Amino acid sequence: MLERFVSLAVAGSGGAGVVTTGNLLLDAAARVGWYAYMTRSAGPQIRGGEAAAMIRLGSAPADAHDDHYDLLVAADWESAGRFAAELPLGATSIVLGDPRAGERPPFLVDAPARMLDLPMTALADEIPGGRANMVALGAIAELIGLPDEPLLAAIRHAIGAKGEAAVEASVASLRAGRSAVPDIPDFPRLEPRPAAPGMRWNISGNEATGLGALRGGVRFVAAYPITPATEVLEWMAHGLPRVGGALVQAEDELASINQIVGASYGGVPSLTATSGPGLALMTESLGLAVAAEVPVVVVNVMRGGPSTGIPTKSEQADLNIACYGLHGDAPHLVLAPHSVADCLMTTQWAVHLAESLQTAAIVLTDQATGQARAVIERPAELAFIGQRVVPESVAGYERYALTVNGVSPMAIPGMAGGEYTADGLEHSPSGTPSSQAADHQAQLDKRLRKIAGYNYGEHWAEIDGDADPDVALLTWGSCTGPCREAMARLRAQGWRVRLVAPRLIAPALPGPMAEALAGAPRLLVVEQSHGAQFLRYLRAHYDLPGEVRSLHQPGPLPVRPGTIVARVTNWS
Amino acid sequence: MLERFVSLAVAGSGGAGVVTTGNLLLDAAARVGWYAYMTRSAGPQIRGGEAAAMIRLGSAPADAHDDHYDLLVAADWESAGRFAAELPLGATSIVLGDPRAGERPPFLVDAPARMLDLPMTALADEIPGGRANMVALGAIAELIGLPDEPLLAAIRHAIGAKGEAAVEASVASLRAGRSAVPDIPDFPRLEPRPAAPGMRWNISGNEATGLGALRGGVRFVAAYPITPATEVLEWMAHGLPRVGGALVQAEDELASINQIVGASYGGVPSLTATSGPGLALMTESLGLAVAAEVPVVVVNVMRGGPSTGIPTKSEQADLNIACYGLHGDAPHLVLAPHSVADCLMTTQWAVHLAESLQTAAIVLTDQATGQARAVIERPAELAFIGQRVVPESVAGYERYALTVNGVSPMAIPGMAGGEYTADGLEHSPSGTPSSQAADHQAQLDKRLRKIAGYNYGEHWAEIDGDADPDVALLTWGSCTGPCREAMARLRAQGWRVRLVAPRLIAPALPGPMAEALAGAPRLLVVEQSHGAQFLRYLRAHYDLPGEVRSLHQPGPLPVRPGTIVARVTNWS
Amino acid sequence: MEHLQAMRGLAPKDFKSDTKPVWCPGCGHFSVLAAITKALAELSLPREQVAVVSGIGCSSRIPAYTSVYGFHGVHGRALPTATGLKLARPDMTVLVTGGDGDGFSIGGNHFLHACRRNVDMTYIVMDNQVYGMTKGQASPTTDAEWDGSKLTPDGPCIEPFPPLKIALAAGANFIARGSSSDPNDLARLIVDGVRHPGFSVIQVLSPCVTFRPEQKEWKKKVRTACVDYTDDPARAARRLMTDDGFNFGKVLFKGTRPAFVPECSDVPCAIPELESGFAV
Amino acid sequence: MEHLQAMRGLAPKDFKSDTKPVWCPGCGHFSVLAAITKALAELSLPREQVAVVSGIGCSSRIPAYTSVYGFHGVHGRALPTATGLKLARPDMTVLVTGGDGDGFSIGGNHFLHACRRNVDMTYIVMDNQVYGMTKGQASPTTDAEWDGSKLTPDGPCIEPFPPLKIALAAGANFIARGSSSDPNDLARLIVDGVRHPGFSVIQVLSPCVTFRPEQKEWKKKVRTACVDYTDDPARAARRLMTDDGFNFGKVLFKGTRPAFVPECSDVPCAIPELESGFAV
Ligand SMILES: Cc1ncc(C[n+]2csc(CCOP(=O)(O)OP(=O)(O)O)c2C)c(N)n1
Ligand SMILES: Cc1ncc(C[n+]2csc(CCOP(=O)(O)OP(=O)(O)O)c2C)c(N)n1
Ligand code: SF4
Ligand code: SF4
Ligand SMILES: [Mg+2]
Ligand SMILES: [Mg+2]
Repeated sequence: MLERFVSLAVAGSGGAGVVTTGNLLLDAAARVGWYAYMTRSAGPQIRGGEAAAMIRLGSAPADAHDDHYDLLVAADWESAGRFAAELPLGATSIVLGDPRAGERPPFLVDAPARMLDLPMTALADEIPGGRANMVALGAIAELIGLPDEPLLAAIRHAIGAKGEAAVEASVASLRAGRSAVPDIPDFPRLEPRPAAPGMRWNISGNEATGLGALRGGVRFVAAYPITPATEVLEWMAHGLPRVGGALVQAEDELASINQIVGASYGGVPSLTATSGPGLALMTESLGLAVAAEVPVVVVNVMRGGPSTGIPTKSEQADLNIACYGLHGDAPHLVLAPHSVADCLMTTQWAVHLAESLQTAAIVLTDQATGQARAVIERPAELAFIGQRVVPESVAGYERYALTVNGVSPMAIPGMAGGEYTADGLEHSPSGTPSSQAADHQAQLDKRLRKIAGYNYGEHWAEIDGDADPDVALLTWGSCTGPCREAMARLRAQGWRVRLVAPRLIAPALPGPMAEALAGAPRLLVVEQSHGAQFLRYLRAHYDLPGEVRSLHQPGPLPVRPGTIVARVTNWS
Repeated sequence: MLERFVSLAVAGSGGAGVVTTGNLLLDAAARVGWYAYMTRSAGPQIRGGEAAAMIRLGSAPADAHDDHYDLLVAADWESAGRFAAELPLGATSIVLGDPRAGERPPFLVDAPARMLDLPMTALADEIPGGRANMVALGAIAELIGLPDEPLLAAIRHAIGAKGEAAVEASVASLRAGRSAVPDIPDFPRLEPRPAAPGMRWNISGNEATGLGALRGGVRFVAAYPITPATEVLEWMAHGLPRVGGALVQAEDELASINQIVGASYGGVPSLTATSGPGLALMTESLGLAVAAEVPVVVVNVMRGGPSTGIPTKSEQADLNIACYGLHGDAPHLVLAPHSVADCLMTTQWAVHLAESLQTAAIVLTDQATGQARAVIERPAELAFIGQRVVPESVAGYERYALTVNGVSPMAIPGMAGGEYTADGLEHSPSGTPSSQAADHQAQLDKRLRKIAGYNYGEHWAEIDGDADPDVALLTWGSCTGPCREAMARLRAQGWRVRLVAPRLIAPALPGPMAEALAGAPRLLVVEQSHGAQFLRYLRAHYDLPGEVRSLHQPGPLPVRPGTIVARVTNWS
Repeated sequence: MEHLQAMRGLAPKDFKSDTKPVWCPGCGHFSVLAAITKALAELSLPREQVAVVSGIGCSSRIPAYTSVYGFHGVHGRALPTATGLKLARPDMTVLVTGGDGDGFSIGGNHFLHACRRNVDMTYIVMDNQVYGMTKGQASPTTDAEWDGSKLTPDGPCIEPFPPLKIALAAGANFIARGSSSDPNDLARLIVDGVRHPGFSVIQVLSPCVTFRPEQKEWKKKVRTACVDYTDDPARAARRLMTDDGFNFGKVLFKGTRPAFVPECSDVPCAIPELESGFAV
Repeated sequence: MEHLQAMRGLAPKDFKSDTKPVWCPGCGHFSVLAAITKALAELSLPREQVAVVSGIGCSSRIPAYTSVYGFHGVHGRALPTATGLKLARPDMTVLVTGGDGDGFSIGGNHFLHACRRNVDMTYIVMDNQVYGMTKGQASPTTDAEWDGSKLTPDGPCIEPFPPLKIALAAGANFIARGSSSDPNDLARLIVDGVRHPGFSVIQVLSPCVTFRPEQKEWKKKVRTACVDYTDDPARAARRLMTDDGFNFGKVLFKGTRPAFVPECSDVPCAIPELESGFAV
């Protein structure tokens, strides 16, 4: 493999500037044509508690962390210790600690890593306005081969407004860090690459989701804040009014889902974003959207459950409620992006599908992807713009007409002659309430038909790897990145591997799935849930070929590529 | 088979006394030692619209309607016509119509039935205070062999308070009906049987549910009215205060579920009852009950869905939301009674299990069973009384201690030294919020273990029929009655058949299920849903043996025994 | 009046659909429907520019009985649905219809926040102090002693909820009471409400003849309010304090708070302009 | 005062748990916690007879920081949870704690109905005019112009919600305002609220120093109210009309409506007695 990666983590207390360090690294990395993936972790304190930034830089895009970190920079031991489980170290890992921080802490005593001193605070103290985190940044830059110029540009971009003195103090701190770090010949270094300006984006999953919605045509959002979905909304609150749309903060999730149903009934593509507890409050009205055939999109950024669970950390355990949480027979769409960049494409596609099929679409992302920040290739334009079938003529118009493909033309308020009443009560084709078995059957058939019979094309899944595999990895969402990496490692060991990650979770597409899995004698289903929700969903809806095994692990720790590799190589 | 049954339907407009006729028949039937099963249907009008009573009387209990009605009594044709799809007639069926009602209506023109005149209104007009529905009742009684005496007792019980004149007018009407009906030699007649007083109960499914809850120990109910669950609550509002409990009408379902969570946290077994839309509003807080380990029981009386759907009619389409509707990994209990009488046993067991396992239990009944009224054998006492494990000592008490069976002793407010905070946030064994992966894993394991590892004994399913079957019928809830009848018919034709109807839907019990289905080369899964929800649930959680076929049909028409027989005999 | 309307355009009957109401004979909601169609005719609105939005209940069935755009949503959520519609489609005239259960019990939070948010729409609540649709349970406006429900056989034992007082406290800017016994008068109030910029609340006494037959007497008890509206909340509050609930036909309070309109650029930019923020 | 309490039994510190609050240094909620523990000591209640119930929010974390029975439920549902507990266990003393978002936004309907239902419990709402826990969005009590949130960058543009006016209109019978700047005073109000039979609402001005740093100035703005409570709702309403939101330390309104207690037989019968109704 020609691509190179380096993994590093920075941990410290609230004031230590950990996140600033991470952001500067990402910005600088983008400027030298690298790619990056960064997640963050924080303690339970609302503000001022400990924080860690976990960063992977590479010559190619990465959608997952490695099994361990090449470098851990600890501003103090206590803060770093809080994240011990999240910061696995390997035999070649380097830990840079401030000698002022005292004794090596218990969690590092048995760690295989190499411990080195970096007098961050002492060096910073020597510089007027100097900062320890900038010293650390300099040390990191030196180790990984990041030149001065992009770092300076990043610093200027971030704090230029504070004046030249602040910039200079930072630069001096950087340089002090560079000189203080010993030469470690075997440390992984990356080569700068020529990068055309603007061809790299620095974007978070939640921002990409918001942008995808806008690109898909969403012009109305109503929502109630909830971690970790709020950034989707914050970005849209900034973006929507600029493109002629609006965002409303609602009194609760019951209001937000019904506001978007009302707005969409009015012809305006609409969306809300929430997380597990909020989604639970929305399912009644999602059923209304399905029955009354009003397109809506709900982005659910998953966090640890059940109940309030672990609000700031990631898990993939809302698959059940997303697929099955509506009462009655209520077929709808469930989609899941598999990376930060894919949040854009999948959300845009979700809007397109919801509008085309006049139904509810749930987009499942998670805290790991939503709050991750990545340096990615500038995304291409996509042709998915929400489009509703409207009546060509209103003569004898019937809102819920029994069409062949199940999609009934939808009159938009303001359209003379199209007046009808949208209804969550079962109805006849005209929309008049009906409790007749025949009407019920006809409308149930129609609502299923339009979704099950639609041609979703190639986008339904990411499929990659070998044609005649020894094993197929079947996964979804943020486990796709680790699976992709596991696949690469397995192939490097001589295995033939296929990766299948459906972007469209519901409806199930038995034909394409059978084709995607054809010839795989072994199938490993990989997911981040305690209850193996994805495996059970697959069993319910697909005939899975070959020997099926499950790797399911709850949050908040990510599923690591090495764990997947081990499960495949120790098949049982 | 020695048991005999007769099926009859009475239809008329709002004022025609259709339901009174049905109720009197049931009461009288009980008095001669018969069993009965009655469902009702009404038009969309809130009051005063058309109504139909569908009744099956027999020498043995019946939990389902037959394929067609032996007798249809129509007070007028228009009303009867509204129920055409619900009132199938066979070649030997009799239709009694009032000659004053005019022409035989379209839906009967092609019907195979025999049409007879019964001048109900004319005969009633001749009697001072006479009533056409009593004339009809007399005619029915004459046809099916129901003697005068129990009918008189039933009438006296129902309207005795109105005075002797009213009773006499009814009796005279009855007699007029008896004499007006022609002799139909091949009409199915039942023999009166000696019946000890009090050994037959006349009870509805919803009442049985309420009684089961009381027997299980429920002493607090909070609820919001919704069709068709309201009668559960009405009966409890009457019963609970008498046994020292209380029922509170809440402002909405969010309030009712949280009120019962609060009451149960206080140590009092608590329940609410609702239907689909209400259940959807409760799932967030059901997740809280699971995570905080507070026992609660939610009875969900299913109606046609999705959304508001068909609120007055039956369907089995809330299985998905009941099993999967909670966000995060939230294992809980789902139970389903399979008959009117079983509502008592299953609800009582649900309370027992919820209390023993400190979790949420959802009891799924449906409109058909809940609003059906049946004459049944007096139910036995059962030993299931809600019982919580409380701490034996409070020294070093930890609310969420990691016990072997997963059940942690629960301190009840008022218990000194047991003070703890119940929490929907993930927590350590002591209950302190924790976002550590290890705590999350331990508590997820514990909450799963207590439910998956419990010994549910024999009650988990109704299992009946042949040891070495040609085919097994796997069904649930109100489809059990039709399946049981289909089994009887198939066995009469020489088939070897087994019936398996789990009362415990979640958790799945792979061992007992494998045993129950062992040896069946063919498996027919029978359910009343459009999306084959039960089949998919089974596929997800069980390895189903043999050739699996699905008979899934949405509501509101019941699944008829003949349809099941036909599916088995025309296997494909 | 009808003649004049006919000259201008549509007559009240043109705003009625062909769907037969499921209501009990004598139900007050019939008159409310008549008042709404009269008001729409009076306002000379084109059918396609009007939407009637509701939740669930007997009263919430109204949309299907009109010939304008209608939305029959879920129980308690009429106001947010209507809010979304109006904010996304400010050109539409939005009426919201419902009952005391839908609006003040399960929908109470949205009622509070609609009064506060002040989106330009007209909310007509048919108050019959009972849940008609579910066959007669106590609602938030039911008397504490009413023992007609099997769910609360000794009465709800809770003081009734004063909807107009709450509306005033929550910041509603147009508060009125009508009665189904006088649909012409009610039509006038609705016209006034629709013309008022912002959120208008009209409580309508509309008897449930089936589950509250004693409400048939209401037509004897109601009286036309003798004073016209005030724009002083303190005075309105005093009036509501002494109100017995049977004064109708007049607007009680009208304020001047501007209607809520979300921020939105008049000259929308193209999406790539927004995207430039992500480029490094 | 503490000395006296210690003689009687438990001191305030005995009502504190060992769990370290997640709050930001300087958060007003610390004082509210102190006031609650002081009040419990003053009331000389045994720990096991007290339960503190909450929803979700920074303020809603309080139960875990006390040493009594606690319930940390879901967002917005503290009041129904507490209602169920109190009705099922009338012997328990029930406090409810939460924030302006939890109580007035998502929980608004329960707030209305709790005021109306009048179950004997004490509701302490820490009002910081912001959603602290979710990092600073506008709450129902936030000023229309506050532009500190990325979700409403031009301000919520909606008039703030007046919680005590709503409480009064909805029928609350004990209405008071406290401030985290004076925990002793607040403790006194809480004691008074707990002793009041029925539902007591105490709004507490409790600054969010992180997302509303300007609220640090509140301690300069607040003033002890100069008049004591009235039992006349009309007078209370007038006072609230002219109130600027910074008068604290006094009960504003106390009514005499009896607390809600559900019907329940003192001499419970056996279940078979009920069953006899089914036998034919
Ligand atoms: C979530 C939910 N809960 C309960 C119901 C049942 N339900 C339907 S209408 C209604 C009350 C209607 O009362 P109101 O709004 O006063 O209207 P009315 O029928 O009196 O006109 C209830 C409780 C429902 N449809 N949905
Ligand atoms: C159903 C649901 N929606 C949203 C959230 C996210 N959330 C948690 S706390 C909170 C607001 C808290 O504000 P407030 O009650 O004022 O408490 P504060 O933090 O200001 O003390 C929100 C929106 C949630 N936990 N659950
Ligand atoms: S039940 Fe009452 S509210 Fe409903 S239609 Fe009949 S009279 Fe009207
Ligand atoms: S965010 Fe605000 S309310 Fe929350 S702990 Fe910090 S200061 Fe207090
Ligand atoms: Mg009503
Ligand atoms: Mg707050």
